[in-house]
Amino acid sequence: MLQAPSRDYSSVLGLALEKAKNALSSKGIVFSVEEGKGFYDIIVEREYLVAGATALKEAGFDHVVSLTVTDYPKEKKFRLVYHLTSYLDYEIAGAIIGLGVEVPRSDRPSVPSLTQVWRSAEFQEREVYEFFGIEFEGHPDLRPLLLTPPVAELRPLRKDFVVREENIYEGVPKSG
Amino acid sequence: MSVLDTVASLIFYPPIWQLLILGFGGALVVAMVAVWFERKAAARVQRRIGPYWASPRLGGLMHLMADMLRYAFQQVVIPRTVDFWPFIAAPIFGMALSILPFAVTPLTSNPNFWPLPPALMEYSLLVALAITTLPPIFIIVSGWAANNPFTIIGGVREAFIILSYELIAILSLFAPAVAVGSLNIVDIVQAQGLVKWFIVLNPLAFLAAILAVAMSTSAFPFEIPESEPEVVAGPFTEYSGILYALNMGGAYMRRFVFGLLISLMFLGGWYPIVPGEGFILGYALPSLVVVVKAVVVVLAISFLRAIYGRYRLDQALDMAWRLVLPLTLAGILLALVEAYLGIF
Amino acid sequence: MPPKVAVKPLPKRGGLLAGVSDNLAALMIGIKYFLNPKRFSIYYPKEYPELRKGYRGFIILNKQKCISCAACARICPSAAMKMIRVPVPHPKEPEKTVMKQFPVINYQRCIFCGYCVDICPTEALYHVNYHDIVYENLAEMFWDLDTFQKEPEYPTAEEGIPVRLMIHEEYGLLKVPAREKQG
Amino acid sequence: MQEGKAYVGNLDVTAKRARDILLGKVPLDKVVDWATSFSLWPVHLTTSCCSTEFAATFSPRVDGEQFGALPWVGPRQTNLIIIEGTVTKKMACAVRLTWEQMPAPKFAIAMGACALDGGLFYNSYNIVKPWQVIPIDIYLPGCPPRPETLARAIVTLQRKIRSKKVASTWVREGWRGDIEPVIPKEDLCGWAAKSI
Amino acid sequence: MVEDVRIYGGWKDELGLKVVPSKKIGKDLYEVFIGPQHPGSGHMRITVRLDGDIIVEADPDIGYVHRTMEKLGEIRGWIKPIPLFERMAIHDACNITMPYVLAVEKLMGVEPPLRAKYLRSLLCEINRIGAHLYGFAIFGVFLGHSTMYMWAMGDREVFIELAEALTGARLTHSYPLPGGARRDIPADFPDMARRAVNYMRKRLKEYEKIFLNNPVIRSRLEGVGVISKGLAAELGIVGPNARASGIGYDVRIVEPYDAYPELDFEVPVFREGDALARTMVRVEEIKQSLRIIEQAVEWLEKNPREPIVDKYLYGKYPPLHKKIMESEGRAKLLPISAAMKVPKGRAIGRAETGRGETIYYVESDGGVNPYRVRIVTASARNAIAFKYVLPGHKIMDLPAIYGSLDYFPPESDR
Repeated sequence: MLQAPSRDYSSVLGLALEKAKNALSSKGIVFSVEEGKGFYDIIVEREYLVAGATALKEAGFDHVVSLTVTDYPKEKKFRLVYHLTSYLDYEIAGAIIGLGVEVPRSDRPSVPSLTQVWRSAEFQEREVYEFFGIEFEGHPDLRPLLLTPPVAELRPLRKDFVVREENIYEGVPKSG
Repeated sequence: MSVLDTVASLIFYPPIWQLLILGFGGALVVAMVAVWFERKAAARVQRRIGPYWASPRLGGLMHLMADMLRYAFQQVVIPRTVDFWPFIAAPIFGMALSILPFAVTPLTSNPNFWPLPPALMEYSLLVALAITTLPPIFIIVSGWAANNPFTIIGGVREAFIILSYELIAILSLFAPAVAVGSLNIVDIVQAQGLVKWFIVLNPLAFLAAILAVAMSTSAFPFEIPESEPEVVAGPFTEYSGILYALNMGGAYMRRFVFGLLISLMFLGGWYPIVPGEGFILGYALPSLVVVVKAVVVVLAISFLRAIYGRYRLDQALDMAWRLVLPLTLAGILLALVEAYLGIF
Repeated sequence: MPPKVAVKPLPKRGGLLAGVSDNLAALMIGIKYFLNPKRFSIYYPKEYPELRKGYRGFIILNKQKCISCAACARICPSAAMKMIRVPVPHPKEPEKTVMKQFPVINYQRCIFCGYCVDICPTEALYHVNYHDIVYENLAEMFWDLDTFQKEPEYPTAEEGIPVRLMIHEEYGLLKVPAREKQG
Repeated sequence: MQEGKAYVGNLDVTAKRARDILLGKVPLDKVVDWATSFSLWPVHLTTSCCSTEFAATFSPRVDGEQFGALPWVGPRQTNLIIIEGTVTKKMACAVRLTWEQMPAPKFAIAMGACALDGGLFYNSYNIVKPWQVIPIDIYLPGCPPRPETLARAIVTLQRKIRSKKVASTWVREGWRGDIEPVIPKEDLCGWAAKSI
Repeated sequence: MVEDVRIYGGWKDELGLKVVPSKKIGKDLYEVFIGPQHPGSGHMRITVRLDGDIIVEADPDIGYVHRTMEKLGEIRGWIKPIPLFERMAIHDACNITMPYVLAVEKLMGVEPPLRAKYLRSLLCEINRIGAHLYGFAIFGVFLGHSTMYMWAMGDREVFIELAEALTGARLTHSYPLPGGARRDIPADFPDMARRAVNYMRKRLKEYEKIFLNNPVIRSRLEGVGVISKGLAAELGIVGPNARASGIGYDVRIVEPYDAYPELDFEVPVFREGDALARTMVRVEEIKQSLRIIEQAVEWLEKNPREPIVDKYLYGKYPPLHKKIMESEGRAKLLPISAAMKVPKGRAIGRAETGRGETIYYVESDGGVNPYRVRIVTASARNAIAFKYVLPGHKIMDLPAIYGSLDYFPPESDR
């Protein structure tokens, strides 16, 4: 099982996508696929998130690599993607498949927590909570992870939190 | 008898004399040299220089003097949460009791220079060992008085360690006494003579004694009460300035005391010098030999820092009870056999 | 040969014999290094390491070559480099002055990444190969145009002799004098 | 001391001289400064990634122990704090508390660009500058500074202590009052009581 | 005193090595804060609750070195974040920036020349050895073995000298660029590298004697902090820590990048999953990295020098730049790279850093700045292990587990 020769990553990724698609369609979940460079994102509706996660976990995606959230203030949404891959299923090991959901940008956005499905998402969900203010329903221990409370209240990774950049003439003491 | 004579006789009363010269003078120097050697030897094994720039010619020995003076003049912070009097008193009493065994240890066979009257000398080993068991109690007291999670855990660890090493230290140092059939240190040294040293005749007890000393003075690999990664500086975490220096010095003094006892009990004491009459031949030269042997023991124990990490607490206790205690008992057995064969 | 995964057994050690021999081996290697430490430590103020030619130390401006393109200030990741406008003599009419912009540097922020040196189209910026200079106040670390053109004073070089650390098969690093002794 | 007269004859002069020696503190000052400068023990507080170069300074290459500097575990026994790079808002409280726990006379070295003006993180929302938190003696440029630079800083600090009599002044006059930290402690540590 | 304590643990172990007790424990727990000013913590804090000597609950409180990399990455163009991201793990500088560079290369559709690929892989392996030796050093301190600290730090200097000769900086090399590398090897580099490799092989045997086979150290490591294969997969443990638990996962194999597909090396895997296995994985990886350095140096020496930047960029070089590239082997940047634009899209770049897989998710909206950079480093993913592995151990096992996980807070906090 461990004798891995150098494999073609794109074919493994294709296989993983097929497997994920099959797992989701067998549960009757509606989804759309978006292609990225080196990965695929499967976007589902909010109510299918937990069911889809359970299906993918059964299909062999055993841990969360990255919980990627992007803020789109113009479209008034957060795009929240759990990027998954597998350690134990050798066939799809290393292929990154994203399970995503789009969250409307309201006062208190919230999504169901997937910590019960993937334990590895626990700290990343805490991180997203403090940086974006997205609440995860059913998370066992939702506190800020990295930031102090006053800073976390600013929700620093949202696009409306602006960090100023200096230009090339700024801040020079007046001298000859 | 005038007042002056009384004062002079008090000052030149051997126990006090020995306590002052060896305890406050000699032991301080020995502690300094031991710390210096520990740092310098570790530095050599670790391929670096060690303390150097304060006195390049002495190899950085003056750095230790600088450390001591710096502690002496530094602010002493006494946190509001500590139990004030035990916090202050524990290091002072600990230090005082650490050097007290010097007052009862004979360093020569010339009765004029014995620290105790000849009648009491019969039990000198017993008295010395009894005193060495006292200072650790003050370490525990200082840990509890400082009232901090780390100091309390450190104090509890110290207590565990005491329980395990005390028996070994006493039994292994009794092995020569059993073989000779006397509790008089002078008799034991005289019995060893020029060649019949107990390091050769009873290596088991010697090994056990060395391990017990390493444990009691928290040398590596048994530096568990002050184990940095969990309990910062153990019982001494809250101490600063001169109080911390007393605590630090106390451990090295205890190591030196045990070194003296080992050099007397196992390494033939003042032999190959046979003490004669007069101050030089009767006291200075033999005691110098004893001290040199003790320093070698202390330095050898200090050298272990460069080789070993530390054991876990339960592993150290396990080792003490399961490995070293049988070793000690075997040493006693060996001593009994030797006594039966009548080697002495 | 492509890379592959190899499962290995963990070397087990146990028993009294191995315990004694391992202890002895550890002691022996300690004593071996105690007797011959093979050390390469630098006795610092009296010796200092001379760095290789390509080392990215302090950055110095050669004003003559500068064409005022501001590329260095724009690439600087920590905004340590700023452009200032100073009057310089007109190239054709010496009595007139024109305003020209030159970079100045703030060593409170500089991270010595060397991007400014690499982006400079005319090689007007260059590195010196030393780095160990310390300051007692922050204001000194902002270099104006005059300071930026001079190589900084190097107090270590006045106190000590340069050494070089060579990679050696036996010693790891070997300390050798960087230059022949004079006289 | 003139021949034979010192003890008996001129008691006034002798007493004055003795007082000069004992209370004038001239040699004592020197001893304190000398001892402090050769016994600068940095406290173990790793604020950021310059700690790798701090570690390299106390490794065989530039052995920091040759200056008598021995990295030590707890703040109570030390007298030097080396700010190793960025100080975040979360860490600033720890820096300040550690500084307050150290017994006087004590010194501080700020290491690396992040500790001076923020370095790469000059516009980050989560950093403070160490000189706003504690008084700093020596600043080191670089990101990270070389081990030799930190050794240079230690040497410079030693010379500063000896030439300006920093330690003895501090011992005699108590807390060094000339530098006041910019940010008050409540602002640094206030978040600890807060939760969301 | 804490009331109503949650009990974690109770993970079944496949190999039957350790089962964490999950008994219900009452109120009198002892709370100890390990960090941030603490010799056993580094730049983080673990709140440990003790029942006697046994850790019942461990709560890692990270973020003491959170320096807002993700936010600053969004406002600094495409080249400037390279030195920025490097600061997460400065002793592993090339490795930690590689995934970002790979992701940007994927978005731009450029491919570096083969020589640049070899150079980058060479520096990555030098850094990997440096990172592992640094890990050993810290581990040595945690176990009270100061000699290991000094030896590992001293031998790390050898590889720092190598990296300095190649890049001109001790730690923060800022070496890879999208589509190339910054400097070619100097003339005396191959000899230096070979000597360093031979030296390190000899030293590893001495490490075994004083540290790995030292009975005191072994007794601290064996059977401590066992992470079973199932638990490692569930918690998403990465890198050497996962490979010590029997998971043969390495980015250099699953998604090969740079010159790795052409190099001959092994990825060592152990099944035990305890602290000793995690240590041994690093020792074996150092051996493999030495092999890679040898091969890469040989290739670089054998093959003729060529431009080490992308063809498109090289085509735009003025004559002075070309001359510098030939004479000094130094790749100049062009002023356009200060404000370059990258096509719209999303890309994930990943690489095997010294501590495991690091992932950068880079999203571009076609502008001069990245729209979103999401960074998940190896230490960030390993941080969760403290919460689930520590309970059930003695407090004195904490440094052994911490050190064997080789956790580096600045990398984790980003």
